[in-house]
Amino acid sequence: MDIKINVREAPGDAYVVELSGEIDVYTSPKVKEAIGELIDRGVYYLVINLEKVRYIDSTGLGVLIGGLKRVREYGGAVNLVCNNPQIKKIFDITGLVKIFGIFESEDAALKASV
Amino acid sequence: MDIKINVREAPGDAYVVELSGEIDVYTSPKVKEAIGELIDRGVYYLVINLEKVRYIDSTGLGVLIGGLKRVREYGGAVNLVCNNPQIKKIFDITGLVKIFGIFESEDAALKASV
Amino acid sequence: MTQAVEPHDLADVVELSIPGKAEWVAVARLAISAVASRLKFSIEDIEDVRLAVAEACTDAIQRASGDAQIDISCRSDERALHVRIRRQGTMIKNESPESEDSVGNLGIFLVRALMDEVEYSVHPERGTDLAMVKYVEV
Amino acid sequence: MTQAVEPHDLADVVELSIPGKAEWVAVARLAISAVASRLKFSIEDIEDVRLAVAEACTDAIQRASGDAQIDISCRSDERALHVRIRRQGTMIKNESPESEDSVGNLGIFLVRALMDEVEYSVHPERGTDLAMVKYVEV
Ligand SMILES: Nc1ncnc2c1ncn2[C@@H]1O[C@H](COP(=O)(O)OP(=O)(O)O)[C@@H](O)[C@H]1O
Ligand SMILES: Nc1ncnc2c1ncn2[C@@H]1O[C@H](COP(=O)(O)OP(=O)(O)O)[C@@H](O)[C@H]1O
Repeated sequence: MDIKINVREAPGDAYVVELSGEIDVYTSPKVKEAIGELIDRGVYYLVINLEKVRYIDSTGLGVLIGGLKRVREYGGAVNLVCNNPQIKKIFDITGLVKIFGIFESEDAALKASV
Repeated sequence: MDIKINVREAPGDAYVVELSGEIDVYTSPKVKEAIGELIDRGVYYLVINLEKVRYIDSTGLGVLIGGLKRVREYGGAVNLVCNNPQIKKIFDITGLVKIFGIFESEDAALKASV
Repeated sequence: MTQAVEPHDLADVVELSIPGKAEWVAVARLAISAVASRLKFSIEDIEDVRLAVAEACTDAIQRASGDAQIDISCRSDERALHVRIRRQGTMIKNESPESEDSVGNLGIFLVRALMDEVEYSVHPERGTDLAMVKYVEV
Repeated sequence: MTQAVEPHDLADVVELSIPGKAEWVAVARLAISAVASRLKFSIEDIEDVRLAVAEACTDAIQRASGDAQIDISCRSDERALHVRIRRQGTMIKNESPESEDSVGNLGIFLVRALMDEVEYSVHPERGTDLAMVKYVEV
């Protein structure tokens, strides 16, 4: 019923934010804070790994959109790693699939970030 | 939210009733029926495998006790296979640990049935 | 409430009331998943209902001020699950929900996409009221 | 209700009402697990509360006739979870619950063993009423 956030530096200028658990109205402020801290430190290439996320709601999507808006001001990018069909479906329905890069593996997402 | 019941013949006169899922007020009548059918057919040595049971309540315990009472009339036995600490705890609290044979593996339960 | 969203008379009723706070939405999510599992929904449909109910709760928390409870009522029979989510309270922003183009609207957008029928109203003093239906595929 | 089982005034309240039918007990079980998970209970304590609430529902179904709902009310704060399970209806057997030595009693026996405080009453015409408390270990 909670979220785990693991931030790690990747080759290049990118950072990986690995999330596990459920991203909802209760937990998404913690995700927002973690992403915000990275951007404040000047990290504009983010790979957000959702492989271990079982659930995401509109507040979670909002946090991802907010992060994307901020890094874009600096020419950065947010790439997502996602395999879960229910979560992919939500990116489809909302049209967010067109504004995020969505990849099957962290490697692919990192390659696209460089 | 349901129960799966798998009945198989074992070496000797014993039968194994393998249960998986949750045994509660809704599903225990199905377990009672399966055990009852075996006893009606003259099977008095039963190994009830609870390894895949995640949950059991008093109605489930009642079904096991009822089965034991019936086979004892014919000099039979009911041996249980159980590793789950929460389920073991319930057999402890209720004192049922003293009236059932409770074993760590199906093999051990079958050996004790012969 | 139109005729279409009216549930069956002999339907089973489950009612849940949770505090109007973010940390309790997970309880509604688990409870509605359990209710939906009792119907012959596919796993995908159960996940749709779970998200829709969670979005309705989130919307109710974000829109209405005060500490009123969120009341969720479910009526189900073999053909459909009706869920109504209500929360009393004065609206935080006094504007029609459909007029916003912020991310805040994404929640109700998702509810409309995931459920078969949706009726949604926000009243400046009376709070939020969302009724929705998901039909069991035959 | 003695002083001891009285919940805290500022406690969060969750209320659940399910049909008084065997197939709905699983919904109560999942909902109470979710509520208990919000407190600082160990996994073992959560499973104790889950079984106790399920036993209370089972008892209410088996004792009271009719199709009344089962009403579950939970009040929780950081120190304890109070749960009260009630069902209206005429008793199927008109006897005191404590006087039976059948397996039927095992359910309430388990509730008493798993929870820290329990008050239980069965009224011939008014139905069952079980209030219980589990304290968070500090
Ligand atoms: N889940 C639901 N979906 C659609 N309509 C509902 C649902 N629950 C209740 N209703 C309808 O809403 C109205 C009032 O419902 P009810 O739950 O009894 O609320 P209240 O007790 O506050 O009046 C009734 O017309 C009922 O049929
Ligand atoms: N979970 C609980 N555990 C212990 N006492 C409770 C619990 N819920 C309610 N009570 C007590 O029971 C009484 C009535 O509770 P309430 O839920 O408001 O029922 P009602 O609305 O039917 O009167 C109050 O004294 C309240 O403090």
